[in-house]
Amino acid sequence: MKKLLNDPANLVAESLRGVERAHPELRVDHDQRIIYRADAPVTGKVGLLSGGGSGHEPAHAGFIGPGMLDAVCAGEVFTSPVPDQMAEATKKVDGGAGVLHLVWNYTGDVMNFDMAAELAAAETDTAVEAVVINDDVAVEDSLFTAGRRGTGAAVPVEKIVGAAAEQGRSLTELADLARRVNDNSRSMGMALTSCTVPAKGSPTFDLPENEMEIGIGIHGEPGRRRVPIATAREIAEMLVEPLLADRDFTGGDGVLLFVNGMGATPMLELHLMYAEVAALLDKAGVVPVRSLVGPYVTSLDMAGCSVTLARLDDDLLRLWDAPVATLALRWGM
Amino acid sequence: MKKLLNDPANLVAESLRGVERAHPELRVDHDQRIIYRADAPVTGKVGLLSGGGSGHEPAHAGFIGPGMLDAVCAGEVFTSPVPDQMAEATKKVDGGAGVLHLVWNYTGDVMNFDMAAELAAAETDTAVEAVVINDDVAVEDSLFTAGRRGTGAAVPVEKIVGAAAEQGRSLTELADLARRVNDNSRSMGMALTSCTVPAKGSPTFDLPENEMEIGIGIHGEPGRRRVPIATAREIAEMLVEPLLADRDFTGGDGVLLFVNGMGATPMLELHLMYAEVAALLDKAGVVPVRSLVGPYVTSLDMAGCSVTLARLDDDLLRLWDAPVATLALRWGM
Amino acid sequence: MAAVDVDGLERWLRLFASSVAEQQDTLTALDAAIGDADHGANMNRGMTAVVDALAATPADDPAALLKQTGMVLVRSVGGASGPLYGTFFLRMAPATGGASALEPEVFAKALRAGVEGVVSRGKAELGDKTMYDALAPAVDALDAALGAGDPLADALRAASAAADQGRDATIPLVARKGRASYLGDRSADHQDPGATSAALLIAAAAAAVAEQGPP
Amino acid sequence: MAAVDVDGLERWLRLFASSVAEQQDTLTALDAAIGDADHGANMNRGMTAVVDALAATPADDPAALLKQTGMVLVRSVGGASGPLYGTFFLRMAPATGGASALEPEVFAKALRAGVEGVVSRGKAELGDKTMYDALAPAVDALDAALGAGDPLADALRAASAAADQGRDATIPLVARKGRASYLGDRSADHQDPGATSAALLIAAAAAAVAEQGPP
Ligand SMILES: Nc1ncnc2c1ncn2[C@@H]1O[C@H](COP(=O)(O)OP(=O)(O)O)[C@@H](O)[C@H]1O
Ligand SMILES: Nc1ncnc2c1ncn2[C@@H]1O[C@H](COP(=O)(O)OP(=O)(O)O)[C@@H](O)[C@H]1O
Ligand SMILES: [Mg+2]
Ligand SMILES: [Mg+2]
Ligand SMILES: [Mg+2]
Ligand SMILES: [Mg+2]
Repeated sequence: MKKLLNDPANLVAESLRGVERAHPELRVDHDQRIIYRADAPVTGKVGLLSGGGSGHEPAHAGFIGPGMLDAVCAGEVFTSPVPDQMAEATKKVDGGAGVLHLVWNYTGDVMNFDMAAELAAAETDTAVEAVVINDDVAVEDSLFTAGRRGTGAAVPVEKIVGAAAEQGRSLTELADLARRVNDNSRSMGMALTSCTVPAKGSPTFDLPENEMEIGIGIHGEPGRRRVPIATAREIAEMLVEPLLADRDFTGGDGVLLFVNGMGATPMLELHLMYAEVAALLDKAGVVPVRSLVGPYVTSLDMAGCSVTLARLDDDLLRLWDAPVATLALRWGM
Repeated sequence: MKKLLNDPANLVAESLRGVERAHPELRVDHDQRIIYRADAPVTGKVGLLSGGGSGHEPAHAGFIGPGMLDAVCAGEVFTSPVPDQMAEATKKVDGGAGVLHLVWNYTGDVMNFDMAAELAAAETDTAVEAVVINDDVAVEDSLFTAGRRGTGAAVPVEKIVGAAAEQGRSLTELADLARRVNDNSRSMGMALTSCTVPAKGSPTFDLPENEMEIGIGIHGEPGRRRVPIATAREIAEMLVEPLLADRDFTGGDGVLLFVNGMGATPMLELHLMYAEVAALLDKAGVVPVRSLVGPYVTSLDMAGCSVTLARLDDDLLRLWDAPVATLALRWGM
Repeated sequence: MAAVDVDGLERWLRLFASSVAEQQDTLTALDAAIGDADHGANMNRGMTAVVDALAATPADDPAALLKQTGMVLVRSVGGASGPLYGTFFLRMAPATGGASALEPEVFAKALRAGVEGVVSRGKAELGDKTMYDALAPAVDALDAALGAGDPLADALRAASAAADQGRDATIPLVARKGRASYLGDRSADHQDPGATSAALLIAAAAAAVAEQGPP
Repeated sequence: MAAVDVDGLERWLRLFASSVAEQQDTLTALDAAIGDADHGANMNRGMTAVVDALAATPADDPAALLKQTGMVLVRSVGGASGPLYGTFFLRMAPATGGASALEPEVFAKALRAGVEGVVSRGKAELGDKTMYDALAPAVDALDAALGAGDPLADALRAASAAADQGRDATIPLVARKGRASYLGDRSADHQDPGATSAALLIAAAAAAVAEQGPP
């Protein structure tokens, strides 16, 4: 294993020291591993809280700031944070208008956020709502399973809800909005290589030089199938086809086309993938009106990419375009 | 080789298709491989041109936009672009106040930019000046060699000169300013793994699991020495010590501390490195007043990092803080 | 037949902690195959914290000890296993009825309450390829053996054998809960990591009570 | 002894192009060791473009052909080798004095002008571990052999042998120019990629004139 660290056991804690020092607009509670806006809580604004395992940087801390999240909880690498963290963070961002938990759909995250909400309800009278983000079409959606993973859709959900929260919308409105953006979004990912979890010290799965995984998760979970390595054009088809099969993205509204890097894939390749995906959308009559290209929801040092489509009506488009100032997304301020 | 592409020979061309589609604020001349501001030339403003080989994304195209560069030329992977491109780009960004070439110090880039300036002088009466960026202390500075490489310092040079250009400063003033920022900056890098140049299809150098390279360049050039793998703390020392030995960064002014990822190193590790480097600066009496952490000047899929220090007096600090709207650096607008 | 007192419960937890430490790499390797390669680290972090808490804040009675253990797991583990193992112990606590030593039937009732806690938290059904597939047959076997008049030590040995069987039976299953469910059919032919740690939990209980010996 | 006309120059360029294509991987491997692993791709891209231009826009006289070749290389190669090889041919052109067939002394003079162009562009000195280390001994050997009355074919063979020696002599050197200079002492014990392609250039000239045969 080749990584810039001192001891895998301290990686997250020591990385948070760097986040704190490098970014004075953020605060870090090292005890509870909460990263939050320096100006939290914002009085009268609904507090937006997310988080999850570490190893997906810039998610989650890179999405904190005016126009997006108020705080996130950081777990160990690929391990959901714990209820105490979330309950404490809920207090930190409670500006009197309630707190919305934006939960990426993983069994661990959902259960821990559930327990946090129970704790918060027992300890304070803060109104808490939770919305689960589940956009990954690689996984079949079913009542009898853990359901779809939350992946790339978190970016438009958190950005758009963040903008709406700044406008002063209510907790219920924001929860509805989060569900709407989530419903409007679908993602699908692939890996050329496995990631290496520092505590394990070797790749999670072995992928021969001539094979790749289609339908992977963002925690080094192997994909739905392993296939021979293919060209970017063919890979784009393998990702776009299931997205369009799962939801209609044609019609009046345009889409956000988000080509996400898994961590070790250069921007040179991601832009090439963007062109391939956009060409397929052209053929399908789907119109990308906004773009995002880069490593936003990563899986440590995995090589690969995912594609997220999010349908944006006029309201959502305006909220996407609204000013935001986070480490990962910044414009208009 | 595992990469998202169709044919290595078309990688750069096809990636530029994606850049063009994803970013309407940029224009691409595919024939000449020039990426430029949609509103170029800006009348009355000195045009700022840079560029170099591809494979360093987001450098160079990620630095185009209001408050930074007007255009860049893209070469093949790790190969300087050619004089025709630069001469044509010079015309494209000539708003009547002259054009400044910001040249990263590599033999190929310098010679090609030289020939471009000769071409431009022969064909037009545009005033052209060139400033060479050479900040890499891994390389000894000498009149008898190719001199120091241009690496991370390009980010503060291009950002600060970009801000000054928006203020309407003259070509000569901007060239002086570029030299001043360059003189104020030093960088040093290391690699945990080699990159793989697509046209070659295998790693440029072999690095055993227990070794790393110190003093690498950004084109997969091996470093000055190969040493056993070490902790982040020890690596920070190996990078910071030569920076501080080469130039005094103590005293009244603070510094920009820029921890750059080489492409495949996760933000989790870069933030940890930031903390380690900052701790060493504390001991040395050097005060980081601004920070930049992330993959900005990459070397394809190389794992590793570099550290750049740039001394910022009040004037430079104001220019660093001025609004900028590029793909890679954006704030204030 | 002796009842299980605070010392017995401590012995159980320490034995579980040491087998988790020993098997950490195995648990992680199982999780790498159908999950995210952290189950060993998760369980080890949690049980290390549990053992640390035993020393730091000794509990007076079984209920307090079980509650503390559950809280520590919830606070230190995260992921899916944190809330599940945490809830397991948190739900055991009230089922002890405040006794200072748990008679076999009470211990069995508490274990069943714990397992029901896992179900109410995680909504797993039998055959979903989770820790529940090891826990459910274990508490069934325990009740059956106690009902047949076996002493607790023997009954827990039977429970442990049943847990092992339940764990092994996860191998051919296609996962319907947890991270392994994302793999669809590819989750078959792999042993579930949580069922594996759960079998260690029951084995540790059997060993703890066996050590205690006859009264 | 025949002079070198447009056909002879074309033969030279085509032979050089095919040996570059053949040796592309070797050139890149040499560049990987002390540079950035693109010299083979660079030279092959350039010489492919040169050969394409031969067909697309046939030149009437040596000067035009050499100028066109230089322009194509400058436009298509980039990196260090583009301006250097480009300048080499661009500077050869005027040194032909507009002749439609270059007498041996004129060809030698033109080659020397090309080499001087490389120096004026790249500022290399002998022993800097660059293409100049192969080119300089080649033009010296050529002049010496022609001065001794050897026919051009023989003189170019001697030049080629000298270029090969110069290329081999780069192996122990510590680079002072180009990308290899960044390596400091670690650049020693490696053959310079540019000197290697330059030796192919001179070898191609020798082969092209030898093929031409006696008048
Ligand atoms: N809904 C559930 N009910 C019961 N057990 C579950 C459930 N989801 C997951 N598990 C168990 O948790 C184990 C994985 O735990 P762990 O790897 O620590 O957490 P994570 O999946 O969050 O990384 C699985 O092997 C499975 O036995
Ligand atoms: N200043 C110079 N003068 C002469 N030759 C040089 C000089 N710099 C580099 N070279 C030659 O160029 C070769 C490298 O060419 P190439 O790999 O194509 O370009 P780059 O170094 O830009 O990647 C070196 O092996 C060396 O022979
Ligand atoms: Mg996990
Ligand atoms: Mg090169
Ligand atoms: Mg796991
Ligand atoms: Mg090279």
